[in-house]
Formats: sequence, structure tokens, C-alpha cells
Amino acid sequence: MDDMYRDYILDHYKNPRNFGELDGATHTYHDTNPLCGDEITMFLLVDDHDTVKDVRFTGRGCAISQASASILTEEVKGKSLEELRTIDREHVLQNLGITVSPARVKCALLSLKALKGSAWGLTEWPGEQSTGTGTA
Amino acid sequence: MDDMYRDYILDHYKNPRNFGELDGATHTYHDTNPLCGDEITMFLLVDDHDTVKDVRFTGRGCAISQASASILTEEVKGKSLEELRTIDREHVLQNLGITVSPARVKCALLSLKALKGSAWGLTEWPGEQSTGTGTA
Amino acid sequence: MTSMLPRTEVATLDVRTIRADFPVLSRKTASGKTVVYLDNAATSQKPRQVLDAMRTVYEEHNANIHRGVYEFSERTTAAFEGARERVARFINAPEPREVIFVRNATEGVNLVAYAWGRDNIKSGDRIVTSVLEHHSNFVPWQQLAAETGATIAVVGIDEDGRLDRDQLRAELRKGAKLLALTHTSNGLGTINPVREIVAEAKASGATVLVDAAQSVPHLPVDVADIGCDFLVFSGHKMLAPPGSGVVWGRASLLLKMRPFLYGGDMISRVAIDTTTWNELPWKFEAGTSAYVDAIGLGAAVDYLQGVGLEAIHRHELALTGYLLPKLLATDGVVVYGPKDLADRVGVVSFNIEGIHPHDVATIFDSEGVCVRAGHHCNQPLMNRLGTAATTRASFYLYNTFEECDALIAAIGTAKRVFKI
Amino acid sequence: MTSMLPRTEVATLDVRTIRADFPVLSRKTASGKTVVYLDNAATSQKPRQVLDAMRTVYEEHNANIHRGVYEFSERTTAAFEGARERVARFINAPEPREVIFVRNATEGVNLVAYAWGRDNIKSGDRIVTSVLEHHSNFVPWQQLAAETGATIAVVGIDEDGRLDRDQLRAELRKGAKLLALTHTSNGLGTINPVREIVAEAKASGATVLVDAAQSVPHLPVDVADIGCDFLVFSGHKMLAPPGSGVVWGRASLLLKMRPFLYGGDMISRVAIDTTTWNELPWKFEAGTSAYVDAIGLGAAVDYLQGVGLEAIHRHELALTGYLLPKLLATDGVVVYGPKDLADRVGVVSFNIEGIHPHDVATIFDSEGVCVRAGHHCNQPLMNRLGTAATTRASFYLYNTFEECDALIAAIGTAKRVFKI
Ligand SMILES: Cc1ncc(COP(=O)(O)O)c(C=O)c1O
Ligand SMILES: Cc1ncc(COP(=O)(O)O)c(C=O)c1O
Repeated sequence: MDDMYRDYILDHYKNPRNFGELDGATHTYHDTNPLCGDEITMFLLVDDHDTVKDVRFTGRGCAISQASASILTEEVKGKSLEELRTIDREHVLQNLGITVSPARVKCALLSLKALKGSAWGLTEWPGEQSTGTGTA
Repeated sequence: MDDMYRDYILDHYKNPRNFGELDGATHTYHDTNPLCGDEITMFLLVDDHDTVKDVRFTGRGCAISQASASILTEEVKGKSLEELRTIDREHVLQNLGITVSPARVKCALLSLKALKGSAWGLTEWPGEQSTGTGTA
Repeated sequence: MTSMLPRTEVATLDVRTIRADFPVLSRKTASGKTVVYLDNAATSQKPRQVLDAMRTVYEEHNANIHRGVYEFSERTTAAFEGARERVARFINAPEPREVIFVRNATEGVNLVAYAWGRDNIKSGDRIVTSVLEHHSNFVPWQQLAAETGATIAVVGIDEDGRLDRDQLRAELRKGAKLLALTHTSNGLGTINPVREIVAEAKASGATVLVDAAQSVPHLPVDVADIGCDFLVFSGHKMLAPPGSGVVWGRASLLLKMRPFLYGGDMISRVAIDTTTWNELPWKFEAGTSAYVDAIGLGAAVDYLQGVGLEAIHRHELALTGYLLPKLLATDGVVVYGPKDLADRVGVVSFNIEGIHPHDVATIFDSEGVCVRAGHHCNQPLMNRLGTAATTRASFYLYNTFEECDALIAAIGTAKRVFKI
Repeated sequence: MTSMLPRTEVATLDVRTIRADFPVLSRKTASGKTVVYLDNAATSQKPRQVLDAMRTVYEEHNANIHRGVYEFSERTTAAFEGARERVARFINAPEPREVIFVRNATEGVNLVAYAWGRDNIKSGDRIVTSVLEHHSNFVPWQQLAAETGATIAVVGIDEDGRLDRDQLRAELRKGAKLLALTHTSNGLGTINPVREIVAEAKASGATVLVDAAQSVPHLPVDVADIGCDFLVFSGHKMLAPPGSGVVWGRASLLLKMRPFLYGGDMISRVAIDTTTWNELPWKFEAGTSAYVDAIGLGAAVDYLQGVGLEAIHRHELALTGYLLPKLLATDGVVVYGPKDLADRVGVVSFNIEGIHPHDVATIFDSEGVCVRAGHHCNQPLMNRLGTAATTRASFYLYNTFEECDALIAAIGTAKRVFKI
């Protein structure tokens, strides 16, 4: 268990970075994990040059989903929408730095799904139907 | 097998008694065995004293269903409707005089069902929904 | 905790012998711990007796049922129809033909919604249900209401998770076409007094469906005594395989209903332009039934009756009575549902403050303790409780007091990991 | 009999080894005869490998799927979803999420009729089907037509039991919303050239459902190659347990369809007033799936692929090529269906003049020979053939030439008993 609940994971969970709503967000997307009710809303402020000037998230859920969201937002700021495309499942799981059991992978990836949803309306989310709602 | 296909069964099958339509029948009932498509139509001519003056049947099907119908008609003629009530499953199976395997019981009883249907519209057929059609 | 039972009172149930019938209960998890299976409300484990009954069909006389004239088919048909008779007796159904085999409770509710609901629920009609319902006894009615223009009323609960009987009465007074109510709650363990409630509902003219998915496995259930019109449950929660489920319905209603699924075996006669239906129960069993699963359910009923449903219920209450005070005495633990044992079955929902149920379940798993974390297909209830999810432990006849201790110990582990 | 195969050509299939995997095949009937199981079109027997795969779940890691956070649930979920992937590969489905587990082919057709049909078939629309259809691929459409005011056209057959392609083309030219067609006939063994037919139907704008209940177990079936929109089949006819069945559908259609059964597991979010659905395939799998049966189907697919579908088909044709001439040469025997092996699978329907099929089957049973007698859920076909019933022998990979001989001998017995 110490494998999964490392100190930095618990720190991100208890003190999430970039947490809260983002006034003036240009892109938002809300998604849930139907299995457990975890929720993430991603807010992006994207400028005219397609660069993410600011990012925030709100949500509730388990340590894995919330820490994953917190870590992801840290990485996103300052990137172009194009660069966001390169962030995939493997990348997120690796960045999380822990081994996530199969049932928890959805938790770990919920924030990525919300991010992709906010950036492109989930067309980048292969093999899965949209279950969230957003504006962009 | 000789247990089941005795000579008199085969004789009733090949030379059914009281076979054919009955002009002027007062009661008729048609039923099928949904499992195999066996069919029996029973025709009764009942007089004002509720006595069965004449009986006929038509049908197609296996030796058991047709022989059973033939044997049953022989018994019915001259009986009152009230007396018909006493003819039940056990009676018919016993009258048939052979051991019928479970899957074939429905064949053996189809004619009884048609008889009861013609006499009382199947209210006497416990535990089973009407699947046939008749007039009385 | 007025009716708490002392631990010794359950010596009647020989749990050690029972456990020997369930090979899976002695398995170890990857972490090397012997499994502590406390997720029985999700599904139960299966005893040898059930598995052997099924294997016997496959190895001795397997054949498709009903339509075969040969011995193997007759034997398999007899086993299948024998299972129906056992199930009918088990729930005291007036007639075996009222027992329809379906996949699970969910299909059972949908069968009633499609085959009874579409002809009997009209625009403006009212369907009454409760916030305790599993999604399977809520979404079909919600969708039927949306399709027909009926309205749906959802009766609430009090702080202890007990149904608001006054609200229910008020809803019934307004006139309800259907009451769809769970017997016992899979989220909180609440027992609804269905006998009384059904009497009130029937008096007001409503048709009543009881979701017995969580009661038939754990309590004596008697449809004649309850007085409802339909009752559904799932075999997999009562020692039988997934794939076996039952909808019981009054013959008088089933006879009038249109069929649900159309196809082989449910017909009497098919012509190009018109078809007539088979007799009950087969009218509602289209295509090849999951007949081995149903035979497994028959064997499960035998097993449960051998142990005794009263004894099983008492045993589970004893476990609950042992666990609840320990949970309530644990710092940071919130327990949902009735605290009085008289109102509940052995389903215990709780949360540990500061730890999401998913994380709780993951940490429990590392200790071999299997519990459910999530909304338990009870989202309306979770909203009512003001939480997205709970951790749920649920008992069955093979659980032990030591397993309760393992759960309490795992809470300690979770708090240590989360530094709480 | 142009493409009859010589008996020696099937040495590739090691039937003796295969039979050792099926314990039931060495059982004796009450009459003391070793069973000769020739009712495979009704249901197949199951090999040890399938039974063991199922027992392993129950004894090693049984738990409910999808919603469990603990190891047993994860293992069971992986086995279940792994079965889906196997099935998808087996029929060459573009994506595993297009494979929906249902109870049987019958439920599969009904799923499409309810979830696609009710939104896509309107008054005046035309549904085309054939006289070869099993009731399960006929009655759902007949009832949908009756409910919606659509019309149903039933394409006929020629004297050899082959589909009337000209009539089918004429029907398609009139404009059809749906073509519902069987791949191979369970009554006659006819193979419909579905690839060509589907191309014609699609060109005319029809949606196409293929009933593959009798083809997937016996022939290589490739949904991408066939080009249909929906395809259904039953696990129990292909070495898997009853309770496992599949409807495959194009993702583009499945995504647009409303759900069929409502309840647990098929939802994304449930609120009192509105519900959103889960992703594919789970949107169509409400409640607890028959997950062990599905895992059994995965193991059956492995077994069938290990033997090879081409080899199985060749073996069954060899048996058919051996039996047919003997039947045709027997006095008083009428054989139905194609005489050319190129057009058929190993399903042989016949009658003995003067003996009803029920009596035939009863007498065969006394010799240990299990065949089906009746209308085979094919009443429109029986009417077309001018008979109420036939006797049907149907082969699978474990059948032998000796078993064909036993059938021929049993015909002699039947004639002796009936003094013909
Ligand atoms: C061609 C065909 N379609 C459909 C079915 C129905 O299969 P099931 O009873 O498994 O639903 C059968 C089985 O008899 C069949 O042969
Ligand atoms: C109260 C209740 N109703 C219905 C169901 C649905 O059961 P199944 O998934 O077997 O259809 C469940 C199972 O979780 C339940 O607990």
C-alpha cells in the first residue's frame, strides 16, 4: 500500500494544486467516473495563440483521482493545445509514479479525460463515448 | 419399445375410431401441442339431457396422441357431460395401458384437453392457460 | 442498539462446516492474506453442492430442455422444472407457473416494466417508489414514466434510513398505479415492513412490485404473506450462479400480460401473420433458458433451506450487532442506516472521514478484506445522504466474528496509511 | 451430391481425442446404450476445458464484476472482459465494445427489435425476412410490425430449401428498412450466401441483422466480411453454457440506440429526473451479467479455435456426406433440404413415411440415439414443406461415422416396431 499511497500522492490529495473554479475560463469540461461517483471539472484559459494561460480543476473523489488531477494541472500550464495532444494515458500513469491496480486506472485517468474533453470535446478519447458535458 | 408401441396402440393409430368431422356438432374444440405441432379437434353432439350422443375427432400427430384420442372417443359416447368430468389425466393414461415417457405425456393428454375444452371451455384444465379455440 | 444479540446466541449455525463447502473462502490474495469476503450484497460465493449440481448436468445428461423427446432432454427438463418448483415453494408461491426464470433481478423489473407497464401505465398515472431503490428498481420506472407521460414520486427516508411511511401514505392517497419498492436496502440494510406497506398500497388500488434481491437470500420471504403482485430477485446473491434470477407474478396478472421477449419456446403456434403464446411460465421464457444456472438456483435453495433462513438471518444480525458498536466507537467513522438491529439486515455502510471509499477498499484489499466502495447503484440515496460513495460490508452465512475483527483492523491500517 | 467428401479426408480432426474432453459422450442411457448425441443444433455438449474455466472462477476468485475495487473482482472482471475480446476476435469484430453479452440469440434479436426497431421502424416501413427463420428471428419482427404498422415480407425457398434470391431482390427493390436473415437454417442446414445478400441489401439501403446461431458454432464467421449491421448467436450451441449469448452490432448504430434493459451497471449517472448511460458495451448490459457463462464462452472460443473452424466444418460435411446417401437410399425416408454439400451444414432433416417424428425420436432414444423431432421452432418452414414436423440429426466436431451408422440402424428398428 505504501507503494500506492506515497507521501507526494497524499500531499497532492490533501493540498491539491490549481484547485477551484477559473473565472473567465475559455474551455470547461465536467466528467464523472460512473463506477464511484468521482467528479472532475477542468477549466482552461486558452489565449489567441492556443496557449494554456491558466488551468484549474474542481472535483471530489478518491486520492488517486484528485492527486492525478492536481499533478496534471501542474504540467499543463504554459503548454499549447497542440502540446496537450501528446499527453496520453501512459504519460499520465507514469507521471503519477505509482502502480495503479486495474480497477483504479479509471480514477487515475479521469482528469486526463476531463482535460481532453475541455480541449477538444473528447474526440481524442479513443474507444469511449462521451459521458461528460462541456463548453468550448 | 414394445412396451409403448403395443399392437392395439398401433391399430388405433392406423385405424382410428370415430375419426372425421361431425356435422351438427354442438361442441367443438381445437388444440395443439406447441412442442410438436400435434393437433386434435374434438366434436361433440350433446342432446338436451346433456348426454353425448355422438363424438368424432380429427387431427394429425404421433401414434400416442392419435391412439389416445381414438381410445378416448370410444369411452365418451353415451356418457353425460357430468360423467365426463370424472375422466382425468390418470384415467386417460391408465386407459392407454402403456408407460408414457415424460416428454410424451402431453401427446397422450392432448385429446383429453380437447375433450374438456369442447365440454366446458377448458375451465376443467387446471394449471394451464387455454391455447386452443372452440365453440360451445 | 436495543435488540443486539450476544455473540453466543448463534451457536446454532455451524459456520466452520459451512465454510468447508466454499472452496473460495480459503484462498489467499496476492498479498498473501486469506480472503475476508464481505461483499455479499454484490454477489455471494457458491458452495460445492451448487457447483456439483451444475456439473452433473453437463457431465451426465446435458440436452436442451422442453423440446427433446429423448431421455437426456427429459432428465434435464425435469431438473429445470424441479428447480422452478423448489423456488416456488421457497417463496411460498401459490403455483410454480408463477415463477419465471430470468437473468437477474434487473431483467425481472424490466420484464414487468415492458410487459405490464407499457399496457397499464398511461399519461398522468403515478408511479411511487423510494429513495432507497437500487437503480434496477428505479431507472426502468423513470424511463417508463418518461415514455408514457406518467409521473414518478420518490418517497424519502428519515435520518436513520427508514422509509418515510407518512410520505408514502400521502403519495398513495393521491392515487398510485404502481408501487415499486425494495424489501431491504442494499445501501443501508434497512428492512421495509413490506407486509404492512403492501396492504396499504393494495387498499389504495396500486399494483405492487417488491424488489427482494437483498431479502430472499437472507430472510424467510413469503409472497403470499407479503401480498404483493410481483417480486424479483437474483440467484447470484443467494449461492446460485449469475445468470439465474426470478420474477414471481400473480398468475391472474401474468395471464393478462403481453409477452416480453419473443421467439422459440414461448409460442404455441406461429403463422406468417399471427402468433399465439405458450402457457405460463414459458410464455415469458423465450429462447433457450439458462437452464443449468436455474438448476444451480434450485440446488442453492436446497442448501439455504438445509441451513435455515431464520438461522441465517440471526447469524448475520449477530455479526452486525458485533460490528456496529465497534464501528461506532472508531474515531472518524460515520455509519449510515438503522442502528437498531430490528430494522435491518447484515449490510453495513460507513465512511472514514478524510479517506474516500475507493481508497479504503484498496487498502482493505491489501489486507485481504473485500468490501464494496462506491454508490452501490444507489445514486439517489447517496445524494440524500450527502455523500458520493460509501464503504459497504455485507454478510452472509459463512462470515465470522474474526472477519469483523479483520475489517476493524483494516480501518486502522487505512488511517495509518492516510496519516489520520 | 456433387461436392461429397470421401470419408478419409477428415483424418485432420482427431475425434477420439476430442471425445475424451466430453465426459457426457461416454454415458449410457437407461436402456444401457451409449449415448449417440445428434441434437447439436438444439444445444452442444461442453468440454472439460470450458467447465474447468468456469469452476476456476467460482473456486478461485469469484466476485461481482466492474464495481469491485479488490483483487478478486478485478480478476473476475479481467476474465469477463477477456472473454469479450476473444469473442470479438473470433468473429472479427472491429472493436470489443461492439460485443454485447446477452442470454442467447433470442434475447439478441429482441434487444435489436426493442432498442433499434422501436425507433427506426415506422408505419408503412417494410421488414424483409425469410421462411427459413427460426421463430426467434421471426416473431420479434412480426410483433414489431404489428405494433408499428410496418409490413413484413417473407422470402420463400426452392424445392431444395435454398433461398429464393430473385424474390429477395424484388423485395429489396420495393425498399426495405430491415433485412433479418438467418445465416444457416436450423431446419434444413441450408447456408445462405450472406456476404452477397448483405451487399445487395445494403445497396438498397436496408439495415441487416444476421442470425448466426447455427453458423458461428460450425463455420468461420467474419462480421466485417459479411458486412451486416447486427449479428446474433448463442453460446450454448458452441460448447459454452446456456446463459451466454452475443449480439454484435456496429458501434455507429449501437451508440445511437436507446438502451434495452435499464438498471445497475448500464448507467453513468442517475438522478431523480434524468439518467445518462454508460459507455458501450455496458450501456446494453443492465444488472449483474451472467459473467461466468460469458467466461465459459471465452473458453469455448479458445477450444474451437484450437481445433479450427474450417476443420470442424469439413468434418461435419464429411459426416453429412456419409449419412445423406444412406438416408436417401432407405425405403420410405424423405430428406429435406439441399442435397449438394456445398450449400449446407451438418443438419439433416428427414421423415420416415408412416411414423410421426415423435415416435421416431422415442424409438431412437431406446437405441441411445438422440435426435430432435418437431417443428424446430420453424413452423412457417414446416408449413412450406407441407409437414407438421421432421426428425432432425445435427452434427458437431465430436460426432463419428459410427454414430451415423447407429442412426441408420435405428431407422430399421423404428420401421420394425411400426411394422412398416
Ligand atoms: C437459427 C437459429 N436462430 C435462433 C435460435 C435461438 O437460439 P436460442 O434458443 O439459444 O436463443 C436457434 C436455436 O435453436 C437457431 O437455430
Ligand atoms: C436491492 C437490489 N435490487 C436489485 C439489484 C440488481 O441485481 P442484479 O444486478 O442481479 O440484477 C441489486 C443488486 O445489486 C440489489 O441490491
